[in-house]
Amino acid sequence: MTSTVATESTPDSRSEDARLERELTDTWRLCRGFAGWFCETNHTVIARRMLVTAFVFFALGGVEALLMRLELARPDNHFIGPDRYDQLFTVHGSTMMFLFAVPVMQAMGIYLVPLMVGARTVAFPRLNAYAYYTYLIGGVFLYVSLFTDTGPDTGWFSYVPLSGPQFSPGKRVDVWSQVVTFTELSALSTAANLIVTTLKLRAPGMALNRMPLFVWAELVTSFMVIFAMPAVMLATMCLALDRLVGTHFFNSAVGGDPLLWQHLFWFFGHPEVYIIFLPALGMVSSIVVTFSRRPVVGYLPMVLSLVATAFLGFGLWVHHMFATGLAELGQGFFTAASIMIAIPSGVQIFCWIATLWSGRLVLATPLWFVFGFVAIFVVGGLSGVMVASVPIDLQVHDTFFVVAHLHYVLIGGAVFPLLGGIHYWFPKLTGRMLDERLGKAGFVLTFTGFNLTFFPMHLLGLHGMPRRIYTYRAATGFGPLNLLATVGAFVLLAGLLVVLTNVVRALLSGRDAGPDPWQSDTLEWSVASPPAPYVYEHLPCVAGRYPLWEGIRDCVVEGMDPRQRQVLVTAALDAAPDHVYVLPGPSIWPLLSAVATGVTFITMIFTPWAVPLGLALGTVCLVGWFWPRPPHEPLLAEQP
Amino acid sequence: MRAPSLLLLALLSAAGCRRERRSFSEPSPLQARVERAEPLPSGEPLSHFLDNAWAVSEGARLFGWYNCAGCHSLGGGGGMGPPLRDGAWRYGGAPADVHRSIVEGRPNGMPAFGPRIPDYQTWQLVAYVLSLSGRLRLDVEPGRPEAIAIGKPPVMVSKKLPSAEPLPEAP
Amino acid sequence: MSERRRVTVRELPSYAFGPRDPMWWGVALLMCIEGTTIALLLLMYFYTRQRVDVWPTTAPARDSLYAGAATTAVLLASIVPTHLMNGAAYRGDLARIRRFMVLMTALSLAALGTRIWEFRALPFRWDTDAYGSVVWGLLTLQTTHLGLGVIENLMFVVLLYRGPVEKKHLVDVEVNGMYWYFVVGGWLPIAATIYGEALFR
Amino acid sequence: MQASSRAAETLFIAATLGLLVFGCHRGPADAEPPTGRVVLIGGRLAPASGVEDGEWRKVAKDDANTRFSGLATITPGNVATLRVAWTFKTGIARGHEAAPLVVGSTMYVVTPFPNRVHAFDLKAPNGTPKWTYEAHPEARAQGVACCDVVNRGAAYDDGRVFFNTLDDHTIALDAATGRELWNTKLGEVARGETMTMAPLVVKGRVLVGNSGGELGVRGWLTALDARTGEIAWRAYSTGPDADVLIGAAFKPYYAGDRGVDLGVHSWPPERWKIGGGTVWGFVSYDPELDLLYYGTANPGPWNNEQRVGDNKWTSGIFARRPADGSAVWFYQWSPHDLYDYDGVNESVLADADTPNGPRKLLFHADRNGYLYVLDRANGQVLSATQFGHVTTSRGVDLTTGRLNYVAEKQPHVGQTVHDICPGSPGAKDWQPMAFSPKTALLYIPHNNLCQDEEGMQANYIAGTPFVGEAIKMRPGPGGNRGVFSAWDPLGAREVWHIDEDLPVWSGALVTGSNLVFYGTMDGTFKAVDAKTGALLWHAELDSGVVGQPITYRGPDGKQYVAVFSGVGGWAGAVVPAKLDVTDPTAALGFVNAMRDLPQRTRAGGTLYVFTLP
Repeated sequence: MTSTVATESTPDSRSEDARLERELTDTWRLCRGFAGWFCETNHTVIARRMLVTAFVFFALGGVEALLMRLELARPDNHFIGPDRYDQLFTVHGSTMMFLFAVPVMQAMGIYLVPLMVGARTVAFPRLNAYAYYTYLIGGVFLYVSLFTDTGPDTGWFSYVPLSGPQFSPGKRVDVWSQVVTFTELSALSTAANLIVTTLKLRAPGMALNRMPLFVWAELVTSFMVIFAMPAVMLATMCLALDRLVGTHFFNSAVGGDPLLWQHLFWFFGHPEVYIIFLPALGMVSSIVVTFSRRPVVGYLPMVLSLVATAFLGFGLWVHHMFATGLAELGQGFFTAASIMIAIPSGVQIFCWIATLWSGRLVLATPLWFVFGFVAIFVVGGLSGVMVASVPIDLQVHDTFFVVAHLHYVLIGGAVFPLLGGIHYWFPKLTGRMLDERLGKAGFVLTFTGFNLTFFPMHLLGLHGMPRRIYTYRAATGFGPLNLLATVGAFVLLAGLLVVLTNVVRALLSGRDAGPDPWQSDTLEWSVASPPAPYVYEHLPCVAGRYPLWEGIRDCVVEGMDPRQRQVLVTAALDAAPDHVYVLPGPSIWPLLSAVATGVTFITMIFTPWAVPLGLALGTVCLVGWFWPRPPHEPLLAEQP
Repeated sequence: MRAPSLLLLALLSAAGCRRERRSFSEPSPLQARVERAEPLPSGEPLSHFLDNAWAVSEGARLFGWYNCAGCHSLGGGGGMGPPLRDGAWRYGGAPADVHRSIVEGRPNGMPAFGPRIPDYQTWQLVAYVLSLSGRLRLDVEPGRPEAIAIGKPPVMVSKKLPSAEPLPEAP
Repeated sequence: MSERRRVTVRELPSYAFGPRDPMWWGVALLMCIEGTTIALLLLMYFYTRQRVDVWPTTAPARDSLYAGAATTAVLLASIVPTHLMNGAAYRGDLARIRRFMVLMTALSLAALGTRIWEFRALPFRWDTDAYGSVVWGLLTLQTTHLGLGVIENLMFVVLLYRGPVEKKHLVDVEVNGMYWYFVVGGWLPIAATIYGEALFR
Repeated sequence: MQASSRAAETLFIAATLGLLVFGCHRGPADAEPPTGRVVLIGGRLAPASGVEDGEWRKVAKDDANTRFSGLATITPGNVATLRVAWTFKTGIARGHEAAPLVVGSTMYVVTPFPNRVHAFDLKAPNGTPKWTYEAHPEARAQGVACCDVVNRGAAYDDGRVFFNTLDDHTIALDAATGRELWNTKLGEVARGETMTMAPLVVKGRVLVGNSGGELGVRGWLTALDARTGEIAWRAYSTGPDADVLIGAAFKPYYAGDRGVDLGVHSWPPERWKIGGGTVWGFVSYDPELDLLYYGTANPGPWNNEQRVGDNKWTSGIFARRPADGSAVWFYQWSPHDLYDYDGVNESVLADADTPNGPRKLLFHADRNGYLYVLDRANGQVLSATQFGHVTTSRGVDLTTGRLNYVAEKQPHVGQTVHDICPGSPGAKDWQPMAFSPKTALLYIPHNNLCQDEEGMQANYIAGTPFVGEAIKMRPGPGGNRGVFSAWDPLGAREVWHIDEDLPVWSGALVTGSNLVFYGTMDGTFKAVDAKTGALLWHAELDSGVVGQPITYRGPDGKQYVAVFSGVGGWAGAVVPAKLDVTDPTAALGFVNAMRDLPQRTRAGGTLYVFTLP
């Protein structure tokens, strides 16, 4: 290593700093103008776009949910009808899982991870932009299809043979499978980006055991994405092939197996739950530490729990398939694994409780959401333990009990921490403070509304109300509880509208936040709010887990050339400086490549000619993307 | 970014929207007219069936249900009855001709199904029969069935729906 | 400003080989993704296999075996120039890099050719039955990897001869070599599965 | 070898037995039924009836269904010079499955739909037509004929020619003039009934049956008065005993066939009314016992889950009195048939001298893959031996007479069962075998086909198919789709076999000079040595052969061999009907096994008559 660590006294470096800032601003300048909008690769910009897009899809998914609740509010209701209802619940589920939950968690990661590890940006900014555009195209495609009555209608997991070529004619399921492929492509790219950013771009001194828990959570999640998402991409590809060119992967009549779809889907689908849930746990850890004003209790158990959850998460997909008649032994194994996953979750909950218990609590809105999360998640976890048991699962399979359970887990486990995280990092994202009173009012309303909506569904499910029915007879007696749930849905809507109002008000006239309004511990709070495009004037170096509480400003990296988009690459384990890497600048090619991908995938639904078309477009994009452009870096000695 | 891609996708998908409309058990507006087995004027009402993936797939179901498959085979390859996937039409391959064949029957053994099948189902059958020889658009054609039969014909006979000329009668 | 600890990075190199390089990690993760896909598709093969009485339902003909053996041989042969090319990249020897890159590209194109032969020799289609589907699926997946490798190789050939060749391209050459190892390595279990099954039936 | 003394014959049989022990190509070693069988070693076989007259008066030559002619002018030595004497083009390009008849100096042939009858004067040169009769059957009958619009031949008796039309008429013609004597309508095309079988005339009764087991037709055998065409009796194959003509004389050998109204009770309610059991095969008659023998076809629909029970009296064999049709015994080859194993294949009647005394036997090669030897007096199964590749059953229990089905091969709705062997056309379909009393061997043209099958709901709509199975056929083990074999019925052994690429869908003929004739679907007509199976002669005809070869002595004293070419039938329909070979389920799945046939032959319809130069 050629780097040296020295302690020396600095002469007045004010003018030096001003020049540095000027040069950095110039080098990392954001693109301007209309065209610049499409070229931008800065990670904060892309992450902000991704966040906004994800929340727009959240809102759309919410509207679909409200429409469904209206349809179910009273018995024998026919205002939506079966065909639209099927499309609504499918698009709702797919939106929430593929277009909201995963991207929003990754967007938070893309925004925060480089800041938290002390990097100027992500490892592959262009790939990052590409991932965003692919996701956007996929999402827009889904909604265009919904609005043109081509929305998928076979449920968010599209079981074959229902979703197969015979029972789902037309292009609806093809749309679904391509949308899933789009979002998986995006998620995989982002995950790879996050992993490399975390492993290679950390500030000197930030060894793995000093990484913030949120970064750990994003790292583990990204690894889960890398190994889980290929399963669903493969599954949707096979489904598309079955539907479009007549392969027989899932056709039992000539040797295929519909259950194979379920295996592949849930091999992804169960880890998916943890892909959504683990970043949320990271957010909770950040919030708990900050508002307890003390280091987290049990850093190592927390990290090990995250890793253990990731491993166990791959071992229990079959508990979604108990009703398919598997062998007894398998059922026992997967029941055990499903119950075992409660252990790491429990460890984390106890660590947080211990941290909160022993800390000096600041009862800000983010912490309120954390409390809400714990309450709801415990209920969801308990119903989860119930359905992990085969006899109970067989009883409540495909009833509203499962609907209640999964919403308790996903909204409780992911949306509440996310809302907490949004309240927590909002100052960093925008430079403005949210109003605490509105924030708490929003929490109370969403918490109440959520429980009003989903708790009755437990009872409905136990009484035998099946999922995915567009109406029911009055004689079933499901009416009153459904009405209650619908009322609750509107209370929940009111709560979310209060949160939105708070955000809009803060953006228009919020209090200026300053770099570190919460007196937090992690590096992102050491830079301006919102951060400059180059984020750090001097790259930081750290010596502990809580750099801001430990005096980060005492250590900086020097010797980076501010006239180039340089990033410092460090060793994967101990983060020792290794080499300095020049990143490519803004480019239109990520967008063009995403469009090429989109055109290929969408054309594929209609004609196999999409394959050669995609090959040609892909080659052009690859060449355009990677072709070296001046200014050139040091040339190899012997040139022609 | 969003505006142009929206536009592009809207254009792409708008073409497909009508093809996806599904009506779970509805009487056809054409019923009264075609029960007298008049050939249909070409145009919009016909495309209600021929350009609708759901109608074509209903036709596929009915093709088995009304025993069409018994004679013409599940994949339309023929057996007791002539093949339907070869693009050769003894009595004309225009939609109205096929409709008439189903409703009135034909002398060499095709029974008259008119009294047995509601008219909208007959049109769904027509749509499916035409898809067998690849005469419907690719995006409304049914895929392979979940059975040992195969689905699509290997050759696209004609993309359009002309009033195919009747073949000379076999001796 | 008071006392500051300073970490000086002025004299650090601008590129590094192997796991020190972020792009190496990126490609390694791509290999994880694609490797998982291959593994899952192989699992699908064996999953489908245990549900079918007669397997392979239509045995690959002798021609298929020859074609598969040819592809395997060509791919294995291409490892040699790849290895030598990596060595040249470590030393920064542009002339040798060029030579081996051309050789490797030629072999990769040859593999693409034998792959076409393989497809044509298969006595069944993807829509024949589930066996046909999964075999075509495996071959197509590997062909995608192969094709991507060929496009990359061709790009490198053009870059190396047209220039300007930057020093950091040495790393890219090495990473490309690593990807090619993956293409070859990913093929071996697929070939063993598809053709071994037919060979030792 | 030629016909000689009894001692020489015995010697030859012993030699044949020796040959099969040491020299058979493919011993059916895996074909051992689990229970013991009666093997009549050392027996001597003779056809139950028939004296050589050089004519061919019945489709099977005689009432015993032997297709054996004692003519011996054409010999293994000179057959190589066999030449076409004359031909006649019928102008109909469909499956020609009929056997010509030769009575005196006149030849009578009946064509497929539209069922023309041609009479040829054999005294005039080159088959000069004598008269032609046009039956003008209803065109719509073509649409309900399951397996091409075939006709399997006419019958002659007492100056009259009798034949069936596809639209369910039985017609009697004056043999001399071709004038219609009577015309009786026996069935309803609208219900799916057709008639394709060759009648048999016994004691002034014309015996005819119907076809349509794939359309939910209720099967029957009807006896018509040969002079007036009035229906004398009709015996149904399903329903109450009164309809089936089961009375006090009915004494089936096995307990499972005894009971009241089994034709009703072995079906789900009312299902027997559309339960199949049609009668479209060849009828045999034993004048000594005064018994008719005929098989009943498959129960309908094919989907067995829609007809729980034994489905009596389908897929079995009846012995009846010709006078009043009363049943004497019944045996069910395939109880609750699962695979369209029709029981209609012909029964060859022969007597054997055994160590335990003389036995009156009946040989039957069933679609289910077993060659049965029955005691034709009482219906006891003496042996049942696999003669083809069978995966659907494990032998016949000789104590109960029941076929032991393999449970895993039972088709279910929505589930595909693979490797069903033999496939629905059976190890042998209608294509009749021949029996030579000289070699004591059966010459069996048969299939080697397997299939994958998926059950589906069948709906009954009168006059439309009632099947409920999706089928894809494939060649059986070895890849050859057909076999022609010589079978020793007493030793229950195959003596020799010839692998044919295509199913052997033509009938067989054996002569007194130990020549065996048969044709293949690619249009080759062959003569092989009856003792060794060695190919001695072959001719390429203009279309595939699915007809029944015959031989006769012409007015000029020469021996002639006649056969129809004209590919068709279930196996060959893909050619004349131009079925689409890209649909494997076409023609009830047969097309999948016959994709190459359109390249191998073309449709046609020609009567070929061969003789020595």
